[in-house]
Amino acid sequence: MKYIDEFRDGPTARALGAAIARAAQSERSYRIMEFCGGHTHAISRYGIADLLPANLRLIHGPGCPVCVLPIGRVDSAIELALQHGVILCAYGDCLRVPASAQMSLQKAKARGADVRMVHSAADALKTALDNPQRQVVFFAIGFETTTPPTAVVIEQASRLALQNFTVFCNHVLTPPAIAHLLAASAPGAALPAVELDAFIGPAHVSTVIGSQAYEPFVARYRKPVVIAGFEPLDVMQAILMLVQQLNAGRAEVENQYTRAVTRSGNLKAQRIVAEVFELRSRFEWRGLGELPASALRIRERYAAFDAEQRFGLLYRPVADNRACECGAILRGLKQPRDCKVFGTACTPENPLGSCMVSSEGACAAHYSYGRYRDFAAQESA
Amino acid sequence: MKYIDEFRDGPTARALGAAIARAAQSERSYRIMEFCGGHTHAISRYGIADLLPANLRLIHGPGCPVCVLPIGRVDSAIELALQHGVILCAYGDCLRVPASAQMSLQKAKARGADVRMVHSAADALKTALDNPQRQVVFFAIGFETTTPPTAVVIEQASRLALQNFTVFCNHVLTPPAIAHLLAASAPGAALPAVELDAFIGPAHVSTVIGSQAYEPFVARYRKPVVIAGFEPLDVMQAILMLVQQLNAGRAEVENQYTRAVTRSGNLKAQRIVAEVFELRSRFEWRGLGELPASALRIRERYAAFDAEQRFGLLYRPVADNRACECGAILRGLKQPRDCKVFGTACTPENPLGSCMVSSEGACAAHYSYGRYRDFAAQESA
Amino acid sequence: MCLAIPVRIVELLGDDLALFDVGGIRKEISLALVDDVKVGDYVVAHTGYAIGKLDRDEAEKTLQLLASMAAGEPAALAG
Amino acid sequence: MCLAIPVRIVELLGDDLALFDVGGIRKEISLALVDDVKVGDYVVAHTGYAIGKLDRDEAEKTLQLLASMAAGEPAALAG
Amino acid sequence: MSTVRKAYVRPLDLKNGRVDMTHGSGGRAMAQLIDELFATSFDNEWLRQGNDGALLPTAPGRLVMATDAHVVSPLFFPGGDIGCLAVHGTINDVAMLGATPLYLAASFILEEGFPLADLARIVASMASAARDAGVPVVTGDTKVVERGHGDGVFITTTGVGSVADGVRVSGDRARPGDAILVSGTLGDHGVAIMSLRENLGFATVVESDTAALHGLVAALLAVEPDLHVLRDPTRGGLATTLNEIARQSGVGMLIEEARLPLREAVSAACELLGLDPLYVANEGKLICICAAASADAVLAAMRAHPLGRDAARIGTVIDDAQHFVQMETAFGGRRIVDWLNGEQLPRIC
Amino acid sequence: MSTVRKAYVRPLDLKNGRVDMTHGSGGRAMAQLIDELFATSFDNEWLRQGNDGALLPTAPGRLVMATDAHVVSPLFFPGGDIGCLAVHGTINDVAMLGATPLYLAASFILEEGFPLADLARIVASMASAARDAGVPVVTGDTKVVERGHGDGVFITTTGVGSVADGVRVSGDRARPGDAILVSGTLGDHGVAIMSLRENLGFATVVESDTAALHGLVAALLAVEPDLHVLRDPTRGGLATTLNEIARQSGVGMLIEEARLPLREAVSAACELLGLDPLYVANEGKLICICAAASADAVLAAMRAHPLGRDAARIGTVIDDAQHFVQMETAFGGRRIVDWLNGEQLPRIC
Ligand code: SF4
Ligand code: SF4
Ligand SMILES: [Mg+2]
Ligand SMILES: [Mg+2]
Ligand SMILES: [Mg+2]
Ligand SMILES: [Mg+2]
Ligand SMILES: [Mg+2]
Ligand SMILES: [Mg+2]
Ligand SMILES: [Mg+2]
Ligand SMILES: [Mg+2]
Ligand SMILES: [Mg+2]
Ligand SMILES: [Mg+2]
Repeated sequence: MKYIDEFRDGPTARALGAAIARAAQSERSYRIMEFCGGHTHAISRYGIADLLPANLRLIHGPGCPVCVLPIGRVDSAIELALQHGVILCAYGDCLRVPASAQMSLQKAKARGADVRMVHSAADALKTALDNPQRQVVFFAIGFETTTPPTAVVIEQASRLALQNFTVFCNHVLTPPAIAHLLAASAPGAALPAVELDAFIGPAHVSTVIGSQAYEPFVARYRKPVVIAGFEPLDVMQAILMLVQQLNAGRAEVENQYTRAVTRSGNLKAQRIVAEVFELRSRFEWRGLGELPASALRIRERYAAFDAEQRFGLLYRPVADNRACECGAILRGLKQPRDCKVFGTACTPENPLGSCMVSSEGACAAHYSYGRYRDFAAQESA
Repeated sequence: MKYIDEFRDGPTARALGAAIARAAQSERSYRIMEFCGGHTHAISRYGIADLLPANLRLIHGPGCPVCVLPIGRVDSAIELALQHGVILCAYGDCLRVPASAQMSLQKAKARGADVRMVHSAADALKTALDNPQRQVVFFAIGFETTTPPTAVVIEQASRLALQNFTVFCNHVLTPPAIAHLLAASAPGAALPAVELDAFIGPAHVSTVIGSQAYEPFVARYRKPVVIAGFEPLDVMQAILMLVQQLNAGRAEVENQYTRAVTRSGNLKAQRIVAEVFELRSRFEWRGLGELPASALRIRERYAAFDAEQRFGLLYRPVADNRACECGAILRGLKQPRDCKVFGTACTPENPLGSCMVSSEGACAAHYSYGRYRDFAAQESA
Repeated sequence: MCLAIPVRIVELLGDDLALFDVGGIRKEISLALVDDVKVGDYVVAHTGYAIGKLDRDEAEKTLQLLASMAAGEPAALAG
Repeated sequence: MCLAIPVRIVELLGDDLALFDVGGIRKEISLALVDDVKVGDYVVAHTGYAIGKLDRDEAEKTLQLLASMAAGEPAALAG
Repeated sequence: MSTVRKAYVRPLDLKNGRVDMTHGSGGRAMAQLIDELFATSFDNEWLRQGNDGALLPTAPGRLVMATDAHVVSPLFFPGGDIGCLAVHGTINDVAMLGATPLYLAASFILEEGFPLADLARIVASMASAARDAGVPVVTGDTKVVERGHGDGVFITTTGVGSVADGVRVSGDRARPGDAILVSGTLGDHGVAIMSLRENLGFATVVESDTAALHGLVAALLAVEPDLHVLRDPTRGGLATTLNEIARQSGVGMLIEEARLPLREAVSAACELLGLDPLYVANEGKLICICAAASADAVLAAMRAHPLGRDAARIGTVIDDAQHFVQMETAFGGRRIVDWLNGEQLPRIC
Repeated sequence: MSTVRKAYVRPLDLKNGRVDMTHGSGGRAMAQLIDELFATSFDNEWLRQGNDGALLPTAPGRLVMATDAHVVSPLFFPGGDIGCLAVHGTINDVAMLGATPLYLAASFILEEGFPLADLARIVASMASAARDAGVPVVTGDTKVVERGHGDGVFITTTGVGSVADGVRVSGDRARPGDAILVSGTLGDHGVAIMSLRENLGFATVVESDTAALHGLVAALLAVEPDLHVLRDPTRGGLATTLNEIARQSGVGMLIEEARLPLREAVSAACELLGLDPLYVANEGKLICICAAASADAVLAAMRAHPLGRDAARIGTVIDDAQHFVQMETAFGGRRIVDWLNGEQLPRIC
C-alpha cells in the first residue's frame, strides 16, 4: 500500500536503529513517552524496542481513548441501552470495555440491549434515519481526530431536525493530558514520577489540531516534542530526532509527520468542532483522575442532540481497582510486570485497570506482544 | 374419558348398525345430510359408513367454519397482518386456509406477518394487553358455538377501553344455511339437487341456540332433524332415529344430544351475543355463494373493536375454481371422486375448492380417510 | 365441527375462571357463559370457555337407550 | 490510536462523498472535513471521514530523509 | 525483579453468566467454554485428543451414519430436555438400522445471551445420557449466533455405528404378511412438549418418552436377527412413519385401532386440542416389522425389556399398489391413516 | 364410475416459494422438500436407501469423525456460499487428521420464510462441492424454526474418514525443531465475508479461499507419511491455531512475519478496519508441521498442488515452557502472537 509499506521497511529500520544507537550518548539515559496508543501499538507490534539501545526507554502514555474512558461513562452507555431501550451505536473498540459489575456493552447486548457496532458516525446517523420509531444514541468517544466526524453528524441531525438522534459525548483533548503528565513528572510535583525527557507527539490528532498546539507547554516545561506518524519508521525517525534534540539541549516542537500534519492543522475541522462543542470544566480520565478543561461537551444550541440531557444521565464515578498500578506505570515509575495482578487477575479478557483495556494500553500491549520477555528475563536470571 | 369413551364403543356400534339395517326398508333410500363438519369427521374417522346399509346415504354438509370462509375474507386477514402490520391472532384451523395467489396466513407468516396462533379468544385479548404498543386483531371465525367467546372478549375490551384490540368478525349462522340447502333441494328449486330426506342437526351449535331454532324450517320443509352429539354412537343413534321418523312419515325436531342440548339453548350466551352482534344483510359462504341474513357483524356501539371499520377493510370476492364441484357435492348430486381434479390438482395440501380445505370438508374427509375405497371399487370392477 | 368436550370442574378460581380435568389433563376455563357451576360438575368446553353444562342424568339415559337399542330391545327401537 | 490510513481518491460522488482505493479495497468516504479534493489525491481516512490531505511531496521528502539516515549520511543525522 | 506468575483465567460464571459472541470467536473465550464445560462434561479419550476431529479405532462390520438437528422448544420439558433428546434421537436413528451405536459428534449453535446455567444443565444431561447409553461424544463444535438469530441452543448430533453380519434392517424390507409391532404408548413426547406451549399450556402427568433404544434393538435382534424394518416414529408420529415405510417398501398396511397403546392423558390432550395421537411425536418408541412367524417371539422380547413393556402387535403388512396405510377402527369401520398433511396444529373446529 | 387418478403433487415452487413450518413437520411437505430438493441434488446410493441413517460399507483403517456447524452471514459471499463451505469445512477437519474423507452427513436448520430459491442455490453448491470432492452426502436431516428464531439456514455437516496405517497426524505431535508450513495466503475468507457486512461493506477483489483440502493432504502424505500436525486455520486465524497446537504439543513456536503469504487487498482491508490478518479466518488453507528434514520436500509438494501454490515455510517449533507463539517481525523485532482475545472487532483507534 502506497505511503504505508514504505514506512515499514525492515532494513531501513535496522539501519535507523544503528543510527539511534550511535547517536545516543552512552553516559546518559533517554526517557521518552509516546503519548499515543497508536505509537504504543506500533512499538509493540513491530518489536521496535528490540532495535533500541538499552539506555533509551519508551514510556507508554495514556493516549488511547478506550483506555481512558471511565467505568462510569460505560455504565451510562449501558444504562441508555438497557434502561432507556435506545439503539446504542458504538465503535467496535467500545464493545468489550469493562463496566461495573462485570458488564460491558457486549454483555449488555447478550442481555437484550440493542447495541450496534458502527465504523463511522455517519452509520449512527443512518441508523436513526432507518429507525424513525426508535431513539438512537451514538456513543461518541475519541480524541481530536474522532471529534470532527461527530460534529458533522450533529450538525446534519440538526439540519434534518431529527427527533430520535442524540450523541453521548465522551470526546477528550490531548494537550491538557500531556500537560498534566509533564506537570506530574516535573521536579517538585505532588506525585512521585520519573522525569520524562521528551515526548513523541500524536499523529492524527495533530493532523487536526496542528503542531502549534504543543508549542505552549514545550515552552513552559522545556521538553522536546516530535510529532510522528504511526508507522514504525515514523516512530524510529522521531526517536532519532528527539535524541538529537536532547543531545543538543534543544526543546522544540518538531514535526516528523509532515506528510499529514501542518502547523495550523485542519482549520475546517477545527471550525466545525468549535461550532458544536465547548470545553467541559473537568472530566474524569480512567487511570489519571479528573483533569480540568480536558474534554468537550455539546453546546447549548445543540442540546436537543445531547444524550446526557435528553435522558438525564447522572455520572456516577467508579473507583479503579486498588491493586492497579496504572498511575505509576503512566508516570514511568513502574512497568506492567511490577503490578501484582498483571497476567493473573488482570488480563485482556478480564482487565482490572485501564492500561489493560485496549491493546494500546501499556499493560495490554505488554501482555499481548511482549510478556515472553518477562519469562526470558527470569530464565536467564 | 368420562362421557366420551362410552360413546365410542365398537360392539354397541355394530349392534346399532345391525338395528339400523333392520329398520331401514330395503325398498326405499335414505338420503341424510349431516350438516356439521364434526359429524363428517366422526363418520370418516370411525368408518361409520361401513356399518350402514347400502340404501342409506350420508351427504356431507357445509357445516365447517373453515371450509365456508371465503377466500376474500382470508385475503383481508392477510392484508391486516402484512399491510397494516398488526398482530393477527387466529385459531390454528385458519393458518393453512388458502387465500388468493397461493397465500395463506402460514405463508404470510413466513413472509414476515406477525401471526399468532391462539386457542381461545381470551388469548387474543391477552396478547393485546401484553403488547400495548401494537395493534392486535382477533380473526374470529365460527358458528354459533364459537361466537359467544368472541362476544365476551369484545365486551371485556370495551370495559377495559382497550385502544389496540379489534375483532375481524366472520361468525356465521347455521339455520339460514340449512334453510338454503333445504330450499335448494326442494322440488322446483332453481338448482338441480338430490332431494334430502333428513338432517342430522349440529351438536354444540345447538348447545348454544337450542333445538327450538330448527323448528320453523322443519315445519316449512317437512324434513326431520335429529340433533346429535359428535361421538360416533351419537351419530348412529341419530341415524336410527331419522330412519324411524322417515319410516313413520314424521318430520320433527328430535334431540339425541340431550346431555348437552336443551330446547332453548344457553340463554346467557345468546344474550351476550345479541348484545355485541347484529345480523349482516348478506354474507358470502365459500361453496354456497351469498346467503341472506346468514352472518353476524359487530354492533355500532362496539364499532371501536371492529377491525373492518378501524382498518377500512374492503371485501373483494374471489371466484371459486371453475373445475370445483363442491356445489354439486353439497347438494348431493355428486361425490368427491366425480370431480375431475379430486386427488390430482386438488388435495389437502393444495385445495382448489372449499370441501378440500379442512379435514371436515367432504372432499378432504374422503381424501384423508376414505379414498382407498375408490381404488378398491376400481379393482373389483 | 366446534370441537368441544365434556370436562369435569375440579376447582373454582374466582373471576369466572375454573380449573377442569379431563383424563388427567388440567387446564383453565372461563365460566363467563354459564351460571351456577360447582366443583364436580361437567361442562362442555370449547375454545377455553364452558358453553354449556353437561347433564349427567341425560347422559346416563342416552347410554341406557344405546345399550337397549344395541340389545335390539323393541321398546328402544320403537320410533 | 486514531486509526487512519492514506487512501487514494478514485471518484467524486458529489454531496461531499467520494470513493477511495487502498490496495484494491474500495469504499465510500466523506469529504465534509476537507476542501478541494481531486481524483488522484491522497487523504487521511479515519472512521469514514477524510480528516486531512496527504502531502505527497512531503511524503517523498520524509522517505528520502529516512533513506539517507539509514545510509548514515551525516547531513541527515545532523540534529 | 518481580516473579513471573502463571496466567490465571477467571473461571466461567456458570451461575449468572451468559453466552456472548466471544464464546464463538475461536479465541480464548471459546477455548475456555470448551475446556471448562464441554470437555469436562463429556470427558473421554477421544475428546481429550484435542483435535478438530476424533481419531477412532477401526470399526468392525458395515458402518451406519445418522444425523439429526434438535431444535425443540421449550428446551426443558417433563421427562427430559434438548440435551438428552439430542443423544437419544441420533442413537435411535443409528439403532434403527440394526447397528450398535459407537460414537457421537455434537455441534452446538448457541444464541448470544443464552444463560450459561441452562447450557450447563443441558450439557450435563447430554453427558449423562451418553454415559448411560455407553456412546461417547467424541468430537464437537460450538458456534454463537447473534441474539434474535437463534433460539437458545440448537444441537446437531451425528452418530456412527456398526452392523453385525446377518443383520439387514431397512425401511424397504416390509413384505405383505409381516407383522407390525410398536414398542409402547404413542404420543407421549409430543403431548409433554405441547403442555408447555404458550397459549396451549396445560398441566399433565405425561412425560416425554425420550430414551435410547439401542439396547431394546439388541434384545430384539437377539431373538430374531432378520428383523425387516425398525423405525422410530418421531416427527409426524406413527401415521407418517408407517406411510414412509409403506412407500419405501411398496406395500400397504392394515393396523387395528383397538390395539394401539395410548395413555389416557395423551388421548385427553388430543381430544382437547383437536389432534390425532397417531400424528404426535414419540422419542423413545420404535416400530418393528418382522416376519409373522417371529412376531410372537419379538413381541415377547420387547415386553421383557423395560422400554418395551407396553409393546403391542398393531397390524399387518398387506399388498396394496397404492401403499395406503389403512386402519380398522375400534368402532368397526375402516379408514385411511394418511401422511401428515402440513403440520398438526391445534384446532377449535 | 370415474377412473381413479394417481395423486398429483404440485412441485415445490423453487422460484418464489418460501420455507414454512410445514417443511419441518415430518409430513408430506417435508417429504416433498427432501425428495425434490435434497435427494435429487445429493443423489447417491446411500441416500437412495431412504432410511433415517445410511448403511455404508465396512471402512478400512482407523476411523475419523469431525463435525462443524456452519452459521456464516452473509450466506452468499465472493468465492462461495454456506453450502460449499459446509462441505469443505468438515472434509478439511477430517483431512487434518491425515484421513481420507469418505462420507458426509448434513443437517439443515431452516428459518421460516427463507426463500426456496436461495435454499436450492445453496444445496446445488453443496452438492457440487461434495461431488468435486468425491465425498457423498449419505444422510441428512431438516428442521424448520419459526421466523426470528434462526438466520436463514444453518448447516451442520459431519464427516467420517479413514486413516491409512503409518499415518499419525495429531495436534500434539509438534516437536522442537519441526518446520511450520502454511499452504497459501492468509485471511482471504474473513475479508471476503467482512466486505459484505453492513456498516463495514467495501468493494474488493478478494474471494473466500473455501476449498476441500484432502487432495492436498494426500499429496503431502505421499511425500512424507509421517507429517506431525495438520490443521486448518479457520476461526481465530493462523494465530489462534498455532497457539492451540503449541498448547496441545507443549511447545513454543517462532514464525517470521516476512514469510507470511498475504494478499495486498487483505492487508489493506485489515489496515482499514484495524484488524490483524493473523487472526482472520481461512477456509482453504492448512498449517503443516513436519520434521525439518522433510520440510523442503513437503513444501515442494504443496507448491506443486493447485491449492498450495503460495505455500511458505513460515517458522519453526521451539522449546518453550510457556507455549508462546513468537514472531520475528518483518521489521526486525520480536513479539508474541497471542490467542485471539474476545472476538476480533473492527476498530477506529
Ligand atoms: S496489570 Fe492491570 S491492574 Fe496492574 S497496572 Fe496494569 S492495568 Fe492496572
Ligand atoms: S376435489 Fe377440490 S375442486 Fe373438486 S369438488 Fe372437491 S374441493 Fe372442489
Ligand atoms: Mg437422522
Ligand atoms: Mg431422528
Ligand atoms: Mg428416525
Ligand atoms: Mg469446529
Ligand atoms: Mg429468540
Ligand atoms: Mg470440526
Ligand atoms: Mg472446522
Ligand atoms: Mg479445523
Ligand atoms: Mg432426522
Ligand atoms: Mg432473522
